[in-house]
Amino acid sequence: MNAAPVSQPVSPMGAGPGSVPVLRAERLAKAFGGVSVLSDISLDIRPGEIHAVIGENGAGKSTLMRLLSGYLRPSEGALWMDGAPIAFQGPADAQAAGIALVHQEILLAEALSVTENIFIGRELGGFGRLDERAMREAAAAQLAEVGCKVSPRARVGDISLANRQLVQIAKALLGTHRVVIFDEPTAVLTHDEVDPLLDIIVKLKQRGVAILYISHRLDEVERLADRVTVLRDGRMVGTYDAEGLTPHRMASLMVGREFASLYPARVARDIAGPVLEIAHAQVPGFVHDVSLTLHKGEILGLAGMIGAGRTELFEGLLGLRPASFGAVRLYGKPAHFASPAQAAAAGIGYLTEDRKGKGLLLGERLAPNLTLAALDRVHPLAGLDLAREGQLLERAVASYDIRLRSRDARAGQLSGGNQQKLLLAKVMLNEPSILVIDEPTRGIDIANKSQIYAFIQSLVREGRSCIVISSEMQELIGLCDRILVMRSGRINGELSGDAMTESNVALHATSSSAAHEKTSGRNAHG
Amino acid sequence: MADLAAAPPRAEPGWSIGWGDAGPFLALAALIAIGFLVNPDFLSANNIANVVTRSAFIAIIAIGATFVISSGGLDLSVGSMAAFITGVMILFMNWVAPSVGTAAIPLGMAVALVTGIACGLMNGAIVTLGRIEPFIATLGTMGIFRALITYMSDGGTVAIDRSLRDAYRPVYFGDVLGVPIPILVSLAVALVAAYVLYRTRYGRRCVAVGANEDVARYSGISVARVRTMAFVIQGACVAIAAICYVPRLGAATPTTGLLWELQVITAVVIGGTALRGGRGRIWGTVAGAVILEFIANLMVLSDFVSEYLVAAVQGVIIIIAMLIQRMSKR
Amino acid sequence: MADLAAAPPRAEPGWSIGWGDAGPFLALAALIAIGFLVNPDFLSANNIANVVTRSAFIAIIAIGATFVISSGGLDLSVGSMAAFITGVMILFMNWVAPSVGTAAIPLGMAVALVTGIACGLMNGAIVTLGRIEPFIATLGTMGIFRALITYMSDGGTVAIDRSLRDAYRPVYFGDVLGVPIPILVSLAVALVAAYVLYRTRYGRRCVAVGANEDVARYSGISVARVRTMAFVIQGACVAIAAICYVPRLGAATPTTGLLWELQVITAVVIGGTALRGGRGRIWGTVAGAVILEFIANLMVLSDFVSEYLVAAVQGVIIIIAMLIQRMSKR
Amino acid sequence: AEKKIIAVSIPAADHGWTAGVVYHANAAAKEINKAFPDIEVIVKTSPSASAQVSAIEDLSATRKLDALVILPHSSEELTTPVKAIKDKGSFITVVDRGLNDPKIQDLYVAGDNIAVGFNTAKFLVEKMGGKGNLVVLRGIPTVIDDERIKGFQDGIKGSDLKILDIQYANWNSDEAFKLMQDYLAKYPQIDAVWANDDDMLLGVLEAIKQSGRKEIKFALGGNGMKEIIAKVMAGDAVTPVETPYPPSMIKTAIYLTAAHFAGHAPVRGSFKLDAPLITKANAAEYYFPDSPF
Ligand SMILES: Nc1ncnc2c1ncn2[C@@H]1O[C@H](COP(=O)(O)OP(=O)(O)OP(=O)(O)O)[C@@H](O)[C@H]1O
Ligand SMILES: Nc1ncnc2c1ncn2[C@@H]1O[C@H](COP(=O)(O)OP(=O)(O)OP(=O)(O)O)[C@@H](O)[C@H]1O
Ligand SMILES: O[C@@H]1[C@@H](O)[C@H](O)OC[C@H]1O
Ligand SMILES: [Mg+2]
Ligand SMILES: [Mg+2]
Repeated sequence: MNAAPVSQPVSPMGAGPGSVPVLRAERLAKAFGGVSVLSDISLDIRPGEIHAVIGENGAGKSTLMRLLSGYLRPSEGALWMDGAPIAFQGPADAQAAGIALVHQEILLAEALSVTENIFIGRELGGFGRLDERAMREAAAAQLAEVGCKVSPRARVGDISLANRQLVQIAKALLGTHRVVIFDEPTAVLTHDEVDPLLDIIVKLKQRGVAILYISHRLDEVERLADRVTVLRDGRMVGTYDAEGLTPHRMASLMVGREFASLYPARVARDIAGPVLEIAHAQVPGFVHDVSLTLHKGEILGLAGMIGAGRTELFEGLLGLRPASFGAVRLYGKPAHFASPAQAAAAGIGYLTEDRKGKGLLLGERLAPNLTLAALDRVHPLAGLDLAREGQLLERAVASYDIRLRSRDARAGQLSGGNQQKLLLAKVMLNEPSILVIDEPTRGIDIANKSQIYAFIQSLVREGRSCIVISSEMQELIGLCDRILVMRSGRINGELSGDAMTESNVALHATSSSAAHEKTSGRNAHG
Repeated sequence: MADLAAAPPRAEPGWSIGWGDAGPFLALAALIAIGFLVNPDFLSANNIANVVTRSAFIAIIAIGATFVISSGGLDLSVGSMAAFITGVMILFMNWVAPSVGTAAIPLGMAVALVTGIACGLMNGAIVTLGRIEPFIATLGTMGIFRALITYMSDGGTVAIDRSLRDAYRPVYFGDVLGVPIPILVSLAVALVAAYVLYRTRYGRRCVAVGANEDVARYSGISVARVRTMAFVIQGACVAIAAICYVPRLGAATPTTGLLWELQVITAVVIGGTALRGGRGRIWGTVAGAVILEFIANLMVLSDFVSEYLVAAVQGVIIIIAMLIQRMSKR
Repeated sequence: MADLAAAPPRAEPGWSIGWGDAGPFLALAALIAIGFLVNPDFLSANNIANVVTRSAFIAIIAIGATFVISSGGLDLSVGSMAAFITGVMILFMNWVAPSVGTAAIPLGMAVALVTGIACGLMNGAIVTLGRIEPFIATLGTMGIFRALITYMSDGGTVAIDRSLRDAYRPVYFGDVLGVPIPILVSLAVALVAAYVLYRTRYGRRCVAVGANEDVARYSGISVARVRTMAFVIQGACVAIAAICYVPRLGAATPTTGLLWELQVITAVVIGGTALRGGRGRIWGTVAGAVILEFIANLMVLSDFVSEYLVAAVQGVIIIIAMLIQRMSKR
Repeated sequence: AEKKIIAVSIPAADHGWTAGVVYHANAAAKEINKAFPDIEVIVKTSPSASAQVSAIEDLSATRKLDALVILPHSSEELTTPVKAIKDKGSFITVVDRGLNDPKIQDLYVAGDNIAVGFNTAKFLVEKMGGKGNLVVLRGIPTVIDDERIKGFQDGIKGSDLKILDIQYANWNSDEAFKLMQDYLAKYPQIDAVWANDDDMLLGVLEAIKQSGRKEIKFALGGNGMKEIIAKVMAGDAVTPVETPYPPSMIKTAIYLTAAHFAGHAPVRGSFKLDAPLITKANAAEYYFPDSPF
C-alpha cells in the first residue's frame, strides 16, 4: 500500500476555514440486535470538501450515513459538530443542524405529487394557507437545477425510478445546508443525467458545503473526491488523499487484495439463430413501434436515457402493462404472454430495475424471497420443502456472494447491493433460457460487478441468451455483442463490434437527427 | 423529453372538482336519473330536500372521517360517539335550562363541541400513544361510548326538556331562503374542511402521513400529532352533527347512531378517498353521503322490492356505484 | 426506508410458536389470571370447556379471515354469510329429510360447504374482477346475504326439522375422549390452515400478495387468483363454522351472526395478523378468538359491572389486550 | 339455609322496550334481594341470541341455579340451551318470546303480540269506517314482529282498509323518521299510520309534523311507552289509543318466580298479559313516569 492513510487530518484544499471539520465522528459503532455492523469508525468532514466513502456491498456505508444524519443512533461513539458534541434524536434534528441525506433507496410518497414530496414538512405559506404557486415554482427551479424534467405536478408513483431519484435529490437540496450526504445518487442515472448532478455537487462544494459521497462508480469518485475513506466489513481501512488514487487502487483497497480486471475477456461464441423476435411493439405512452431480435447465445444491450422506454417495452412484453405487438416469436413460433408467469414458463426471466418496489418483499426473510418466483419448481409437492429451500439459499449466498450478518435477516435489512444480488439469484432460480436484466449491477460494488459479468457470460456460453438494459455505457460496451439504443420510445440506432463506443451510444441516445441506423465495426460477432 | 409528455397532468385537488374525481358525482347523477325513471316523485323538491337534509349527519361525520382515513386511520366509534355526545348535550341543557332558559342551547352546543373534541383526543391518544391499530382502538371506544349513553339513559331515552324543544327545533327543521339549515351547516363544514385539507399545511401533512408514514416522519412531521389531530377533527365533526341531530327527535337513545360508522366509511370510500390513506376527497365524501341516502330513499319510493330484500338491492347498488366510480377513473 | 423501521428478526412462523408471536398468548394468560382472581369458578373445567367450545365459531371463521386479511383483503360479510349458509343448509336438510332420513345431515353439510365456497367466490370475484375495495364489496354482499336469509325465513326463523335434531346434536354437544367436538373441529381447521399458510406454495403467495402486490405480480403470481382463493377459503371456513353452529341454536334467523364480522376481525388482529396484509398468524387468531370469548364470559361471571356498562368494560379490556400484545413485541 | 339463586337472562338494552325490561329487571332484583335474605337474584344482559346462550351456559356452569327467568332473544335458538338448564333441575320461567317447546317452562309470562296488532287494527277499522289507506312500519325481523304484523293483517281482513306499504324500520326512531318521510313523499293520501312499536312512532310523529300534512287521521304505535301514554291521557287526536306490551312483565315474572321459593306456593302455569286498548279513560293506570320507557 503506497497511499498511506491520513492519520492526522490535513486539508486537501490547503488552509482556510476548511480546516475545522463541520462534522466529526469519533469511534462510532452500530449493532443491530447484537450483530455488529460498524465498529470503530472515526472520520471528519470539512467545509468545502468532497469526502468519498467507498467499500464493498455490505461494508456499512449506508449505515454510517444514517448515523451521521440522525436516522439511526450509534451504539457507541460520538458525533461532533463545529467542535461541540451533538446527538440527534431523529432526522429532523440533523436537518435542523444543516445535515441532509439523499438516501440510497428512494424514500418518497408515491401517492403525492412531486411538489408535495419536495415540500413535505416544510410547506410554504403564511397563516396556515399554503402558497401552492410559490412551492410549484420553487420545485420547478429545484428540479431544473438537478436536471430533472418531470412536471412538478406529476404524481411520484407515475414517474420513472431515475426521475424519482432526481426528485429525491431536489428534495434534499432544498434550503441551505452545511453537510450533504449522497448515498449512491447516480446508481439509477444514465450517463447524461449524471453530469448535471456532479456539477451541482461541485457547486455545493464551492459554496463551502461539506459533501459526503458514496458511489460504486469509482471513476466518479476519482473525478470528484478530495479525500476517500475506505470501509471494509464494517471497519475503517483508512482515509486517503484522493490525489493519485486510481479506481483500480480504490478497488484493491476495498477488497483487500489486488483487484484484477472488471470485464471478463470476450470469448468467441456461436451466436446462432433468433430465439426471441419482437415486431412492432407498442406500449401506449412509452414505446412506439419497436422491433428487435435476440439470438441464441447473444448478449444484447439496450441503451438509452431516462424515459427511453426500455423498461416499459419489456413490462409490456410480459403482460405487466397494456401493450400490443405486431408479432412476438419465441424460437420461431408465435407467442403471447399474458403474465410474467407465462413468460417464466416459456423460459423468459425478467429482473426488474425497481428492487424495492417490485423485486423483493422487504419485510420477508431471505429464503421466501429467493423462491417466490419459482415456487412450483422449488417445491414440486404440495408442501414446502424447507430443507431444500435452505440449501438453495446457502447456494445462492455462496454463488452470488450475498453478504449477510445474520441468517435470520429480512430482505430489507440487507445492504442495497446485497439485495440486488438476492434479486438476481431469485430470477435465476427459474433457470430462464432468455434473461432480461434491467439494470443488473445497480448498486453493486466493483468486485461483484465483475462477478455478475462473468456470470452473464457463463450463461450465454451455456447457450442461453441475455438482454441487458443498462444505464452504464461501459457496462454495455464491455459486455454486449450488440447494442440497441432507444430514444423516446423508438430504437434510434444499433451498434456492434468496434462501433460500440461511448460517443456512439451517446449520440444515438440523444440526437434525433441520427436516424435509425445500423453501425457495425469489424469485430461484429461471428 | 418524453417525460414531460408522459406524465398526464393531473388536476390538483381543490375547490374545483377535477375530471379524475368526477366518479362519485357521475354515480350520483346516474342514481338520480334512475330514481326519476322509477318514480317521478323522486325529484320533487320536497323529497330532494328531505333526503339531502337527512344525509347531512352522515356527511358531516364523514367529512371528519375523510381526515382520519386519508391520514391512514379509521374510526369505528363515530356512531356511538354521536349518541354519547347527544346524551351529554341534552343532559347538560336540561340541567341548566331552569336557570338560564333558552341560553341553554348555545351553552349545550359548546359542551357538545368540547365533548366531541375530548372524545376525538381520546381516540387519537390510544391510537398514537398506545400504538394500537385504529380498527381495534376505536372498536374499543365504540363499546365505551355506547355503554356510556346506555348508562346515562338507563337504557331508555334522554329527552330534551320541553321548554327548549321549540326554540331548538329550527336547527333541524328551519331553513334560510328555502335551504334547510342542516344542508347549510354541512356545506359550511365541507367548505372549511376542503380549505383545511387542500389549502393548509395541516391538510398537506395529514395526507402525507397517510401516503407514507416513513417519508412523513423522516421529513420531520410529527406523525402522532397529525394523526391525533385528525381524530380531534373527527370528534368535532361528530359534535356538529350531533348538534344538528338533537332537534330532529329531541332525544338520545342507546340506538342513536347505530351502524353509522359503516355508512360513514362507505360514504368516504364511495367519494374517492383511499381507504389505505394518502388521498382525501371532501366533496366526494359529501356526494357519497348523499348517494347512500338516495339509495335508501329509492328503495322506499320504488315498488319493485320485497321489504325482505331491500338490503340486498342496496348492497348491489352500492357495488354498482363503486363500479361507476372506478370506471370513470380510466 | 423500510429497513429502518423494520422489526428485529423474528422466529419463523409455523407449527411452533415463536417468541415474537407470544403476544396474544400472554394476553390470554393475563386474562385467565384476572378471571381467576375475580371468580375462581372461572377456571372450572366445565367453564373452560364451555368457553373454548363456544369460541370455536369465531375461531373457525377468523382462521379464514386470516387468509383474507394477510392477502391484503377484508371480509365484512362473514356474519351474514354464516346466517345465509345456515339457512340454506337447514332448508335443504328439511327438504330431503322425509326421503333420506338422517342422511340429510351429511348431505346438508356438503350443501353448506358448496354454498360457502360459492359465496366466497362471489366476494372474491367482485373484489378482484370488479376491482372494488374489499371493504365496500363485502359490505355490499353483507347486505345481500342478510337480505336473503330474511327472505328465506320470511322475516322469522328457519328451524331444523325435529326429526334431525337429535341426530345432529352431537356435532356441537358431543365429545371425543372428553374433548368437545367443536374444539376438535377448530383445532383441525387451524392445523390445516397453519399448514396451508406456512407450509404450502399457496400460503407463501397469499402473504406475498398482501405484503407487496407489485412484487407478487412481478414474481409471476396471479394476484387476482390468490386473492379470490383467500375469499374462497374464508367461505369454506364460514361454512364449517355454520355446520357446527346449527345444532347449538337449531335455527337461522335474520339476526344470526349479526356483528360477527367485527369479532372476527378483532380476533385476527389481536392474534397478531397485520390488518394491512403481509403477515398472518393462525394460532394467534385462535388465541384472539378465545380471548374475546373469555372476556364475554368474565363479564357474566363477575358481578362488578353494571349491566349497562358491560360493553365499555369489554372495550377497555380489548384495548388492554392489544397493549399487552404490542408490548411483548419490543 | 342455602340461598336460592334466581338467574335472570334478558336481552341487552338495545332499544326503548328492552331498556324498559332491563330497568324493571334490575329494580325487581334489588327489591327482592332486600326483602328476601335467602333469595339472590342475578341479572345478566346479552346483546345477541348466541351471547345469551353463552351467558346461561356460563351461569349454570359456575353455580347451581335454582331458577332461570329468561326473556329469549329468539325462540328457536334458545330452546335447546334452556332445556339443558331445565335438565339440571332449575325452575324455568319464560317471558315474552316463548320457547319452541312449552314443556320446558314451569312458568310463562307474556304479552300478546297477536293482540297488539289485532286490537290496533280493529280500532282503525272501526274509526275509519272500514276504509282508507294505511302505511305500516315494522321492527326487526323476528317472531314478535311477525306476530304483530300478522295480528294486524287479520284485524283488517274483510274491511276496505288498504296497506299501501310496509317496510322495516328496526324499532328505531331515526329509521322510522326517514321511512315516514319517504312514505309521505311517495303517497299523496295516507289516512293512517301504524308503527308496531312506540320508539318508531316517535319518529313517525316528527315526520308528519314536519310535512305539515293534515290528512293523516291516526298514527298509532304499541308497547305503552310513557310518552305515548301521556298523549293518550291528554286526548291527542292522532294518537288517541295505545296497546300495552309492558316491559314490566319481566318484573312480574321475577316476583312470581321468587314467590315460588319464598311463598311456598307453587306458581306453575301461564300468565298472559292482555293487550287491551288503552284509552283516555284507563291510560293513567299504565303510566309510569319514572320508568325509562
Ligand atoms: N436494520 C438492519 N438490521 C440488521 N442489519 C442491518 C440493518 N441495516 C443494515 N444491516 C446490515 O448492515 C450491514 C451494512 O449495511 P449497509 O447498508 O450499511 O451496507 P453498504 O455499505 O451501504 O452496502 P451497499 O454498497 O450494498 O449499499 C449489512 O450487512 C446489512 O445487512
Ligand atoms: N406509470 C406511469 N405513468 C406515467 N408516466 C410514467 C409512468 N411510469 C413511467 N413513466 C414515464 O415514462 C417514461 C419511461 O420510463 P422509464 O424511465 O422506466 O424508461 P426506461 O427506458 O426504462 O428508462 P430507464 O430504465 O433508463 O429509467 C419516463 O418518462 C417516466 O417518467
Ligand atoms: O323487543 C321487542 C320490542 O321492541 C317490541 O316492541 O315488543 C316486543 C319486544 O320483545
Ligand atoms: Mg448502501
Ligand atoms: Mg428503466
